[in-house]
Amino acid sequence: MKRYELLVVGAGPAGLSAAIEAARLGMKVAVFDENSRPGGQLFKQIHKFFGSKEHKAKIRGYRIGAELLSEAERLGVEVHLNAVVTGIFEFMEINVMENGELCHYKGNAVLVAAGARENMIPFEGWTLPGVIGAGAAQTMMNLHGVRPGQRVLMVGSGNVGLVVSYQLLQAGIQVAAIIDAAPQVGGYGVHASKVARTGVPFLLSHTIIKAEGTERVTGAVIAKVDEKFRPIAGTEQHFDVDTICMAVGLSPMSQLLAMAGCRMEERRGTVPVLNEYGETSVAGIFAAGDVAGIEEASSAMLTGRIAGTAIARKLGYLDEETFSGEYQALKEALSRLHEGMFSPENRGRRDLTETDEGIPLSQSLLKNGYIEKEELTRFPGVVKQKGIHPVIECTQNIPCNPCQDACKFGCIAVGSRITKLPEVAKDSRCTGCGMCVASCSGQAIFLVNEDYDETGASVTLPYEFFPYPKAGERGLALGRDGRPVCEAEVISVKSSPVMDQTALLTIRVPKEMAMTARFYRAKEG
Amino acid sequence: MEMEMRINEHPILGVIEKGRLVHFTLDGADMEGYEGEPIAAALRAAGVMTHRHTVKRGEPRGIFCAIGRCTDCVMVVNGKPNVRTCVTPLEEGMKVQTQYGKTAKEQTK
Amino acid sequence: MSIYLDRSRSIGEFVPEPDDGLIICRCEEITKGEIRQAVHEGMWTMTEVKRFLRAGMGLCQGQTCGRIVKGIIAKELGLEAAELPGNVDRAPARPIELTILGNEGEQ
Amino acid sequence: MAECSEVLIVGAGIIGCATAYYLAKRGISVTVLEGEMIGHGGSSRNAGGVRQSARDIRELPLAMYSVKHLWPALSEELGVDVEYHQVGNIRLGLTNDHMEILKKLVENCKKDGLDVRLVSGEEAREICPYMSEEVIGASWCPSDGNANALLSTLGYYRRARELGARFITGEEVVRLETCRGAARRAVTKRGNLYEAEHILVAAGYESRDISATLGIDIPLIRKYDECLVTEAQPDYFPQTLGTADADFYGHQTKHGSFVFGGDCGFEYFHNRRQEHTAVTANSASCMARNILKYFPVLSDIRVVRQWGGWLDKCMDGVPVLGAVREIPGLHLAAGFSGHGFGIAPAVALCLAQEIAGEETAVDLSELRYDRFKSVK
Repeated sequence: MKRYELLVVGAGPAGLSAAIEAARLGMKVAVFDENSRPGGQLFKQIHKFFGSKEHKAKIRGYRIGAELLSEAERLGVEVHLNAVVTGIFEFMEINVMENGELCHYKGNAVLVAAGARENMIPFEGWTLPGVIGAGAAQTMMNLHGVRPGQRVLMVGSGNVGLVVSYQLLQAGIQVAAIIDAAPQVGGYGVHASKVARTGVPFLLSHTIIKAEGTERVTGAVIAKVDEKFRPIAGTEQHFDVDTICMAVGLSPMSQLLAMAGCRMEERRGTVPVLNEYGETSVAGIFAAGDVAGIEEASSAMLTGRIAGTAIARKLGYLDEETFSGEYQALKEALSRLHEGMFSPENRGRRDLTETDEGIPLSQSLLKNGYIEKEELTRFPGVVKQKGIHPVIECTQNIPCNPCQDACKFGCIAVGSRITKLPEVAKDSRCTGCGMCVASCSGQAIFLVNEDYDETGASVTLPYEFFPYPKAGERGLALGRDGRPVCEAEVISVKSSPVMDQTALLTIRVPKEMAMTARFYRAKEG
Repeated sequence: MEMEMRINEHPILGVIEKGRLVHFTLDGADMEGYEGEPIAAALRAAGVMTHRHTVKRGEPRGIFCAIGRCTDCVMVVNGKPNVRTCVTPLEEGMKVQTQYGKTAKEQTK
Repeated sequence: MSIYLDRSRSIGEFVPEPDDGLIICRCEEITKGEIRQAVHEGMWTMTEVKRFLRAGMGLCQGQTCGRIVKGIIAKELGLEAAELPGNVDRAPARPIELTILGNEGEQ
Repeated sequence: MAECSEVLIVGAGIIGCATAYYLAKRGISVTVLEGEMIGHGGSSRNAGGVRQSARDIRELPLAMYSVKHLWPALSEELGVDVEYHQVGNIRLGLTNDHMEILKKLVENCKKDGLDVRLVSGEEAREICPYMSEEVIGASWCPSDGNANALLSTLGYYRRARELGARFITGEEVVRLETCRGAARRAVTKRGNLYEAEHILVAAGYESRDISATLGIDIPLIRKYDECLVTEAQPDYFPQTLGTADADFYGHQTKHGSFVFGGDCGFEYFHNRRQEHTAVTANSASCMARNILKYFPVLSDIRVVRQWGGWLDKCMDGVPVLGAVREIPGLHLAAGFSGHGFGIAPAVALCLAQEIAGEETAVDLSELRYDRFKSVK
């Protein structure tokens, strides 16, 4: 029997992070993943991460995946790919199907970091080809470079629905609408806004009732729902789409833990009962990441590191004192992610009306996916100033602070509590470098210069679509709702490695449109 | 008009790496795809959406989860039924068949 | 995990619903109506419904429909889904060919 | 306050459910208590063989009665397709030693008038063309067959419930008590009391601990057994398979999946720390190799599920059935030793008849509890 100190199931953010910690402390570690590429969901996540430096903020998910992988390999972690763990058995034995064999491995500890799977809701026609999970769309386009469809209806406005909608747009696919049965956008407002300003309508309190077609999806019918989520007759609306993407939540893929005899509980899916270090009721079996409760990759990395460190202590690779120091630091980093209105405790709450600072939330953001201009001025990132300056349309308490680090001139302050809304200094010494624009994971920072010339203002916005517009080109400026508001002239398109694929598109619009124009669209033809 | 389903250049990912071009057949017809990509990806790129027809109702099914969980996308590959095409890498000369119930139309038992 | 269930408790008559024809278990093509009917015939746990109808017993082993089936049974019984025990998870976590299963590496 | 009925059955396996059905049909009030759920134990953890061949002569009449009088009409009677198919049982041999074993089994059963015979390898392959050339002979019993164990158990339950039998699951019996010398009460883990004139213990291997609370010690031990199920396949062969070496058994179901069971040698010796019924790391692999020895054609077929469970192995290999003379009102049905499913209909019918004071369809006298004596 091949025996290791630690066997890790799943080479995603949690599994790799745990493996790295354990290997760093001298443990012999093997990681198994059923996919041909490691990294779990990280390689599909092409957006920049939230959080702060310690959470790898503003780095794109797939780059984090590559970093973790090379770190694991450097430390001698054995990463087995195309290796399907078929079961966890008594005495910490796992069976792995790899290379045409069923191999048995034993560990002195086992960490299950198997991630999550997508939930689905049934509706008429949901078995037709063309109805797919949002994760499926992500896999198809970001891993395999194949478009899942041409025109998509997105069902679900949580972060997955929002992020995948944006990725569909980036892949050159039309998004007909984002719908959600809930009365409010579920995900981050900034994710919603970057989709809404491209012209994608948000239809809250709407549900999918039918996928049309006989051989494949040819359309979708949605309807308004009442407060009990029942469709209201007569409110049906048809969309011409060839794809319906379902982003209605995730469930932990915790079967292996249940199979291993770990005590499970129902907490938004079946999850293992864990102690503070991620150990299950079966001594020596740990769990980390989404399999232990749905969060996101940033917390998965931390729960993975906590488990890896705790396993090292348990097996004699880390003394009590060092462990307790490292554990405290990791736990604090995790709790910094768990603050604010999107904290795990607040999940699903619809009764929050104001930010931590006591500022009333934008109701338009929650209902339409974008902020109304009139609501903006009450937020600390939005100041009126002479000359070029940042306008930060960040209005919810999201754990994130790269903007603060991005500005070398101290124009932007978040403070030590990273869920605080960013503040723009009253008399900022903004040079218009645009680093804040490129660093904002939510793409919520714009540079505005209302004194660009006699009659015009310049607006610099983050731009992640191909083809890039060309300087001098004339097109349309779109408002936050994605509707054309005026003509715009492209002044410049800047991109540099440090901006990591977020181009800075600067357009000139009439002065009075400086606080209205937030996206650019080339003229047809 | 069918849009090109392959993403040739992506604003974030740049040029997406592919294996070499290989040939395979779908129900006897010649097809092309890239070695190592899932069979399902090659089929989707070629505009094929129906992978099988179900046992009881004969209804069409295609890609659903794309990560090997749901088993909706199974087809008969090289004579073997129930192959999850979303996680099975494409190889030169593969014989892929639409699955009807438990087999391809021509029995492959 | 087991839950006290007196199978003589009245859960009312089976009343057809407009969406009874919806496929719930995609693998075995089991409808919502069939599941609801099975509950009224006494199948009060996920395992019993599964064994009676094959819902969740197909190629994917209930990975997609498990949650939905549980919700339907719970609703029919007037319980919260979380009160009902889920399906029992067993090896193999993914389908495995007999020939590979029999070909054990170093034991 | 105790809840009362005429009969109390401990265990909602196929025996408990079927006996409840035959009692309810007679208008007798019955309550069935089950610690887990309907069909939790061996009733849902077997490969569904309905076999007369290779049975101990003491239980053969129960098997033959079931096959002749009960299985054929069961689907109709219960209103549930129990997938009973009388397609024959073929028991395979690879070596001359195997053939010796088969010869003895055949002779034994012939005594009771069962049509079972030895066939050559070629004849065996005519019956089942997918078999390996390695098979040199087999025993063949055309009147044997198989059924769906899950649907049979649930079918009995469903019909019994419809007829008014009361089933309570999640209600584990921990103790039986007597009143004036007769078995009368069951106490559950939740502290509930149930009373009846007759108490039938049909709780698989747990029957031993439960009966022991009345000073009745059934000589049975538990043995761990595993099965595997494959993906649905086109029809290969319908027969129930077994081997002289007892290294695997099973059949292809109506659904198309194969259900196979088999041993790996550790069955009596698993050190199972946890009480959950998760499978072991090795049994299925061993089974897979055994299956492929006889049926290499199945190599690429995928296993989608394994399951395991405890069977109640009785000292002399046949069950303990019927009324216990020393305690009036106590009835037993335990120790089926891994071959209880096929005889369940007749066993349940006889138990119900005995409780109802009728003459039993099959004589149970050789299977009663008081048969055990020191023999060495």
